[in-house]
Amino acid sequence: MSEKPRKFKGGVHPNDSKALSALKPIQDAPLLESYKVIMHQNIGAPPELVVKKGDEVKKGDLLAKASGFVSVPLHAPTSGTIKMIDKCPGPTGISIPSIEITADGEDEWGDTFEVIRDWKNTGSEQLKQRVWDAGIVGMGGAGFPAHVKLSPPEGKTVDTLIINGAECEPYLTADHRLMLEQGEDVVQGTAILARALGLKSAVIGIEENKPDAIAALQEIAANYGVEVQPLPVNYPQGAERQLIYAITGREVPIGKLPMDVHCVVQNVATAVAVADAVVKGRPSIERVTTVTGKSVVEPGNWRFRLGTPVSKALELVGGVSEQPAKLLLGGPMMGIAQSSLDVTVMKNTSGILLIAKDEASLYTSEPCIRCGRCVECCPMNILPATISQAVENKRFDWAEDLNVLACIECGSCSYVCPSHRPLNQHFKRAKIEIQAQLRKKK
Amino acid sequence: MSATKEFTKGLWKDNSVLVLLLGMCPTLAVTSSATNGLGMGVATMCVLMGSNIVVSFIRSIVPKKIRIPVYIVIIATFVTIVDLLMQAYAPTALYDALGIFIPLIVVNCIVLGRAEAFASKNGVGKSILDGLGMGLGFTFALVALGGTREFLASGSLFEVKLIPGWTTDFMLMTSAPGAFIILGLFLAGMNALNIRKAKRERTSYKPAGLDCNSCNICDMTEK
Amino acid sequence: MSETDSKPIIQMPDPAKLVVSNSPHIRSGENISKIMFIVVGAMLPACIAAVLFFGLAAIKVLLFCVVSCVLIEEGWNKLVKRRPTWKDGSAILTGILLGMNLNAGAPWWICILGGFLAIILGKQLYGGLGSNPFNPVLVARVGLLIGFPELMTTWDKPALGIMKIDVLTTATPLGLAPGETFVKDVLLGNTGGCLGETSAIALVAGGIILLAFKLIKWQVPVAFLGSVFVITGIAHVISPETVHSPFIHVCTGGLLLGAFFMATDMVTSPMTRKGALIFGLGCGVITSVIRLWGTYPEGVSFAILFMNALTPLIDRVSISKPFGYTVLEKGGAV
Amino acid sequence: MSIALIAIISVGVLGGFLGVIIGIVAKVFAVEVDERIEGVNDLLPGANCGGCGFAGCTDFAKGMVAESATPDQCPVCSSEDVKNIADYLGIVAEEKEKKVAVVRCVGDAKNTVRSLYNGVRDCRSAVLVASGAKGCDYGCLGFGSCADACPFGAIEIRDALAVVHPDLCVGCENCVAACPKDLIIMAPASADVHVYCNSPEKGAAKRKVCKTACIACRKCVKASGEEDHMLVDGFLIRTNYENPPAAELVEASACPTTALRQASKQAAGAYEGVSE
Amino acid sequence: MLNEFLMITVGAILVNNFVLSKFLGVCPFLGVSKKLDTALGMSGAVVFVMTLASLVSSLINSFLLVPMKLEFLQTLVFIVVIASLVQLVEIMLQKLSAKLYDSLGIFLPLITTNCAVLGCVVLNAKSAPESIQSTWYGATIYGFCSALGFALALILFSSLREKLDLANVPKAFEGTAISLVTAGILAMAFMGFSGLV
Amino acid sequence: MGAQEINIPKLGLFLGVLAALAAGLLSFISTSTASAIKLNLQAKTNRALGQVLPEFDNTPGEEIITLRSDLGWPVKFYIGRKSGEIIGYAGEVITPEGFSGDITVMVGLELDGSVRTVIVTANTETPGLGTAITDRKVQKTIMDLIKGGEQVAGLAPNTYLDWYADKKAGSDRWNIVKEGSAVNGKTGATITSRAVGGAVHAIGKTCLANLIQLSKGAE
Ligand SMILES: Cc1cc2nc3c(=O)[nH]c(=O)nc-3n(C[C@H](O)[C@H](O)[C@H](O)COP(=O)(O)O)c2cc1C
Ligand SMILES: Cc1cc2nc3c(=O)[nH]c(=O)nc-3n(C[C@H](O)[C@H](O)[C@H](O)COP(=O)(O)O)c2cc1C
Ligand SMILES: Cc1cc2nc3c(=O)[nH]c(=O)nc-3n(C[C@H](O)[C@H](O)[C@H](O)COP(=O)(O)O)c2cc1C
Ligand SMILES: Cc1cc2nc3c(=O)[nH]c(=O)nc-3n(C[C@H](O)[C@H](O)[C@H](O)CO)c2cc1C
Ligand code: SF4
Ligand code: SF4
Ligand code: SF4
Ligand code: SF4
Ligand code: FES
Repeated sequence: MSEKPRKFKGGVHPNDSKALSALKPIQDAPLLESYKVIMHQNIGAPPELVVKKGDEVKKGDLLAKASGFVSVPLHAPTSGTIKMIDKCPGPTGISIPSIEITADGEDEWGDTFEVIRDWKNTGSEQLKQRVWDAGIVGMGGAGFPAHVKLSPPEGKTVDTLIINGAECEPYLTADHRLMLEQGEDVVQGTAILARALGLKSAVIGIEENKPDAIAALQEIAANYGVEVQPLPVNYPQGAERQLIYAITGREVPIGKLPMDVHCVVQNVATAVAVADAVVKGRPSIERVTTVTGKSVVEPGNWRFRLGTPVSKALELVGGVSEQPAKLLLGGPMMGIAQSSLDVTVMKNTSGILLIAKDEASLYTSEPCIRCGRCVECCPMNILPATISQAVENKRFDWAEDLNVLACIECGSCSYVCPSHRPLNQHFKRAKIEIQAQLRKKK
Repeated sequence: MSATKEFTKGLWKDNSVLVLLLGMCPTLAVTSSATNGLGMGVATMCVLMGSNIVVSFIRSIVPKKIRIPVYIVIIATFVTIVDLLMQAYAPTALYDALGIFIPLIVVNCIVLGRAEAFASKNGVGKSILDGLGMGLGFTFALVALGGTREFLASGSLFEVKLIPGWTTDFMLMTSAPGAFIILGLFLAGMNALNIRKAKRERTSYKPAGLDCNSCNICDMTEK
Repeated sequence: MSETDSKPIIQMPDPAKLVVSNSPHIRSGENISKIMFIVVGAMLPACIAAVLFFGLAAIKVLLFCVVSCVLIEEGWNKLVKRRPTWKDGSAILTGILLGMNLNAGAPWWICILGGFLAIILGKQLYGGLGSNPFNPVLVARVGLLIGFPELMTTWDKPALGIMKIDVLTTATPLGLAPGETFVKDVLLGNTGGCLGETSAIALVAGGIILLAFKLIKWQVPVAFLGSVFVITGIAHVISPETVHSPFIHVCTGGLLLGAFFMATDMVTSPMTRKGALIFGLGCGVITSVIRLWGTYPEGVSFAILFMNALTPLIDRVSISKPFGYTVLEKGGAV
Repeated sequence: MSIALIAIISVGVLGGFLGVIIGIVAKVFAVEVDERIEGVNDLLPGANCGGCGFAGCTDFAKGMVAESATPDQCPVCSSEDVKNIADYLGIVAEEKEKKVAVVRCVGDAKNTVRSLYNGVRDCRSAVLVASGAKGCDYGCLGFGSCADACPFGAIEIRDALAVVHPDLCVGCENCVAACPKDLIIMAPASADVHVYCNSPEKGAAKRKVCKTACIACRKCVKASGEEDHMLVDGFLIRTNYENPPAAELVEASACPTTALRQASKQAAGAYEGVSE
Repeated sequence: MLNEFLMITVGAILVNNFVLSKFLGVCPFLGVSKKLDTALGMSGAVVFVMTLASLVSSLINSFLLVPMKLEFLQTLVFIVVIASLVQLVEIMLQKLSAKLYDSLGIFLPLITTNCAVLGCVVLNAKSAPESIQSTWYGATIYGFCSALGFALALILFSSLREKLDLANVPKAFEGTAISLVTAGILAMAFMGFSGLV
Repeated sequence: MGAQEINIPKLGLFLGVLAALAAGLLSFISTSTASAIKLNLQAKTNRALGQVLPEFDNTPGEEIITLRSDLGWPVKFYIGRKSGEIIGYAGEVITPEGFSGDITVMVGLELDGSVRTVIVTANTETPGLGTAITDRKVQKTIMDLIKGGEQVAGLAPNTYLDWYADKKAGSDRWNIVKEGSAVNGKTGATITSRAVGGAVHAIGKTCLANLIQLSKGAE
């Protein structure tokens, strides 16, 4: 797999703005008085609550248990008392149930998992179980339960594990710092994941704009039989379909999963969480997040516990120098805009980003002038312009024919559109309407 | 419906060209001047009345299955008669200008449409009124279109120059593209009127449109 | 926390002023008026050449066209209660291109009528910028050509010098017999024709600007010019007495203007590169056919207009397979 | 005269030939076309709104003739129309109760907390972004998906709030499916008093984001006395459409947030904070 | 000879396009052009019927009507012939190819009252150049090419209309109004071919 | 109405009888209008002849001599007589050189073969371009109507056609001179101008070559 990575068609090159925080080492966020842990942090079923108001918990204790296979448990970020089980603004704008814990300041670990030192000789089932027990979800953004990806269903085989260190989103540097500072953990986690999948090797893909991380990991990787693959800089290089294509040359069919081309993709932060769970016996209760933006006083990379409110995170970076236009969870291309500072850090919060007024894309949408730029940059090679017109005219059947379901919502098309069309939003809508239609048919 | 209504509906409310969008070919082809429009309109009106009368006469004895061919034969007969009469008595210039479109009155959807939709269901008296009204409406539309095109082309009406200073003819208007465009503008005008009316009466508005159904031919030619 | 208390008060964002919107949250900074004004800029060399050869008359025609296009556009917007759109520059561009499609002796009312045909008939009836299936300027030009064949096919004689309003009529190079046309004149623009048909060098310069700014797909001009060159070349070899050399064909008669500025109008040409190639080829073939065998001395306008009509079909057939589509079809993974 | 004779004979033969062909075709194809479809279609309003559950009026006519539908399914037809169709088809028409749409929210721009939103002006799209950027998760977004869906122009967007004009609404239910917040219900036209709130949150939480929310103070319940005009549903009160209250109840209960309103007056813009 | 047929072809398809310059068959042109798929079906049916009708009526014209001096019956006879022909075609199609019948069948009745077909045969009989009038194959080729011209216009127009569906056309112009304007501009484009024959 | 009820012979009979009736009616009308149609066509020719010939009292439409021009085109000569005396000829030719099809040109000739008047009786030229050459149309304006209607007698002028008056055809065709002092051609309609000129020349030359035969009349 040392051949040159393939370039996928399309993509864009936004100004990456990573310099704001790329050189800032990861800092541990200080203990807060209280945390609000949102119940539903994974794709799939929300977990079932196992604590009630007034219960005392230790750090790492179970708060909620998995309610099915596609569901993960939730653990206490610190020791303290369950103050309230209430609603808290979720990232999508709707309030969702959350557990508020008042910290006792001790930050004392409870009975965590047994440490598996000799993971190299441990059965894959046991490793998978540990990943599940630790409540690990994909930390690259989607929040898909990691153990599910590690368990190929009957009849499907996996021959390649790819660890996604592309971090192609502008501004975000959390994965970059993680690879630099915890390279050992990254590689070890990778090797554990490979073992859980029954594989001997794995590839870590990193964009070439992070040469230091590539160098750092290459040194360690050899010891674990892991390969490091530099990738061309092109957004969305980190999207799993594009990543798989770049590294293996395989195209994931529309409507299918990486598993269908025998690949599994996990984020580097996920790998670190796996290493923590196996080697240190710790559940997933914290993550590294980049807090950045042009108006942020001191951008940086922080290790936050789950349930840290954004307002507290912003206090840590010294607040803002001017009123920003937008507050995002995630990067500028795919992140979700927030209207409240009460939202909290979750397992998949890779960045807290403040978009300044001058770079925010606050425009009225104009009619498409058919310039074709969106077509050219779409990494999925579909026709954003035509699809958006179909959606505007509520012709969802047509949008479906035009393969809107293939859209990965990378936002490249909206990024380049000179008419400032809300293409991405149209596609999101279309996908939902089409899926509703399909469900109705069934 | 009262007799006057039978007569007037064709003039405006159900105007064959502007509302029902039937008989587009002659409408477009011969309206390069008001005079031609008038000639074609009158010719069509004669056929329309003749066929309406005969169809209404024999409506009870026509076997259902072959009523369309029967109507067509009747219409073709009238068209040929009009053709021959015009050849004999109309000014040659007019006959030359209307040219091939006289025989084509046979397939003008209005004529067949009225035979099927009206004359075959109503008495002779009503059918005459219907034919007259529809025919006048058609003539009116053709003259209006022809007049507009003639005026926009050369500033004249019925070959009388209204704006003496207008020296260069704007040939686009008398050419084929002009025919389509001006008719389009006419329809838009009708739509604008209807929109205003719908707004006033707070009813729903539908743009004038021609689809397969307008001419009913599909429904008529039962298998 | 006591620690934060001692620090100076830190400013926090006001949540009430945060905007929510769908991703992406940053944009490339392109916008329509920027694009249009770059094209206007690319037109400038040709405009200057036109003014050099036709003098004040050219300025008069261009000015009439631009002003009438903008006024008519705004008048229409008022009428249908839409917000003003002249700032997006497309009406200005349409005006300039319309002027370039007329001859220097065009009377003022031709300019106004042309502006009306372009803006109302060609563009606004379809809903304005972006919705029109046909190139507005060509709708106007062809409408005028059909409407006033005589006026629109008598050309003014060029003569260096700005201060002149009177013009003599002459034939366009394509109207002359082969051999009467001189390469140097054609390159510089010292030939009869409409304003935009004159200086090949200026037009190519404009085209290069457009290509450099990536505003047009190179496939269109290359396929357009290439196919005209090849077809007229073959005809020239077969019959050099009646057919101009392909070089003359490419450099005259608005072909360069059409290939760089009008066939490339993105609104009315195919979106994909494959489609653009087909589009350019079609334009070239039709132009050559009309030039060699048709009535009109010039086929560029008709060719582009015809291909505009074909654009939806081309768009349909030139869709490429989405990423991951082929694999699915092969049934590789079910 | 020989020409005439030839003409008559040849054309007569041709005509006869055609007649025979048609006869054969008719036999071969023999498709049963029910005339009544056309007849019923003529009696329908032709609005093609789909309120009957069919793809359009013609489709519905087919359905009625095939007896898989009944005339009263058409929401647009007046009871007289329904009767005409029933008579034409020789069936007994059922009386149907006319229903009109009610948007259960009166949180317009002035009375609710909302964030700035930049995106597609359509409720079903807006709801994908921060759930529509409205403080209340349950309230009307005011981008008018319902108004777009209404073929009768019965919904007006006023101050970022959908307002139904009961006199224009024919009860086709198109708007119900269009609203991403499931705000619209169909209530009997005879009921004029509705609780214009749909948030099940606690009163205090609602007040934080909306001045016109129902805070479940139960004044209206008390004002209806013995009668069960109003039903309590958690932190929300609903009109009991089985036994709807008279218009006076609005006055009598003096709803502190004006969530209790009369549909007719609401349409006319008669309530506080609602400008013309 | 070859040259002459080339002329007929180009002339009938591009220069004297049936719909766009001769105004024949405008109703189906406007009526069945909402969707490209239906336009394709209609085109197929028209090409088929027009070719056949030209052949048959040219035979009848030159072997029956002209020798017997019955030219005044042309209109009557032609329309009857077309009507029978369409019916015959329908029977045969259904017997011979169910698939073809499914795609073209519904359009056949429409064609009976289509000006284009009658116009074509009347033109053939009355005002076409000698070469077409006098020979059955000339007439057939003319009919076929005219129908192709109709088909070309119809297909182009329907694809344009599909595009118009997405445009934000002023309300008064929605529907047939803007379609007619579009047809007008399409006719302008076709005028460029004038003089090719 | 099921398929069973269809009575094929009856359908055939009905339509057959109807068609036969129609045919009968048409034959009747056709025969009875035949003479009127002929008259109408004749009147058309006479009107044209009346425009190019001096006042005559015969029916020139019935006295025709067809000759061939040196290009091989058939030229029809109508003989105009007054009280039996030949007073002029009208030559008619159909030229295929028109811009878009045939042009029928009629020329009134003096007894010595010089051109009297030229008219174009049929053409399909481009309106506004070609027809500028061919049409002699009186353009009434609203002013004329208002002023009241003394009709201008005689032919409407057409500079291009009137140019030929009093000229005699030489051995060469007339050259087309555009917008010069000798106006017989029009910029933008060179082809039409040339075709008309050629036709006039062909008629004039044929007339000159056959003056003797023509002077004998058609008898
Ligand atoms: C447009 C797009 C860009 C993405 N960029 C990244 C990225 O830069 N880094 C990353 O780890 N995941 C990225 N992802 C998510 C990956 O597709 C994939 O879900 C993830 O790497 C899986 O790992 P996880 O389950 O451990 O998160 C991106 C996804 C999309 C659709
Ligand atoms: C928009 C517009 C269109 C016009 N169209 C024509 C036309 O088509 N033909 C014409 O002779 N005059 C037209 N005119 C009229 C001119 O004002 C005026 O008649 C002309 O300049 C004088 O003609 P002449 O001097 O060439 O005889 C038009 C005027 C305007 C404003
Ligand atoms: C649409 C159109 C129609 C034309 N119609 C004629 C016509 O009817 N008669 C004619 O002689 N030339 C006509 N021409 C012009 C010829 O093509 C040719 O250019 C002209 O006769 C010779 O040009 P000149 O007279 O300027 O030398 C027409 C041109 C066009 C573009
Ligand atoms: C490269 C380029 C070429 C253009 N060419 C034309 C043109 O030929 N005619 C025109 O009216 N507008 C042209 N425009 C402007 C704009 O696209 C046009 O007004 C739209 O067609 C109106 O909807 C052009 C724009 C660009 C960017
Ligand atoms: S958001 Fe969807 S359509 Fe747009 S570029 Fe990305 S994949 Fe393509
Ligand atoms: S980038 Fe925007 S304007 Fe250009 S084609 Fe795509 S949607 Fe249309
Ligand atoms: S308001 Fe709703 S129910 Fe009433 S007519 Fe409109 S869409 Fe139908
Ligand atoms: S009622 Fe629903 S659909 Fe209507 S405007 Fe409000 S949120 Fe949108
Ligand atoms: S009138 Fe020609 S097709 Fe209808």
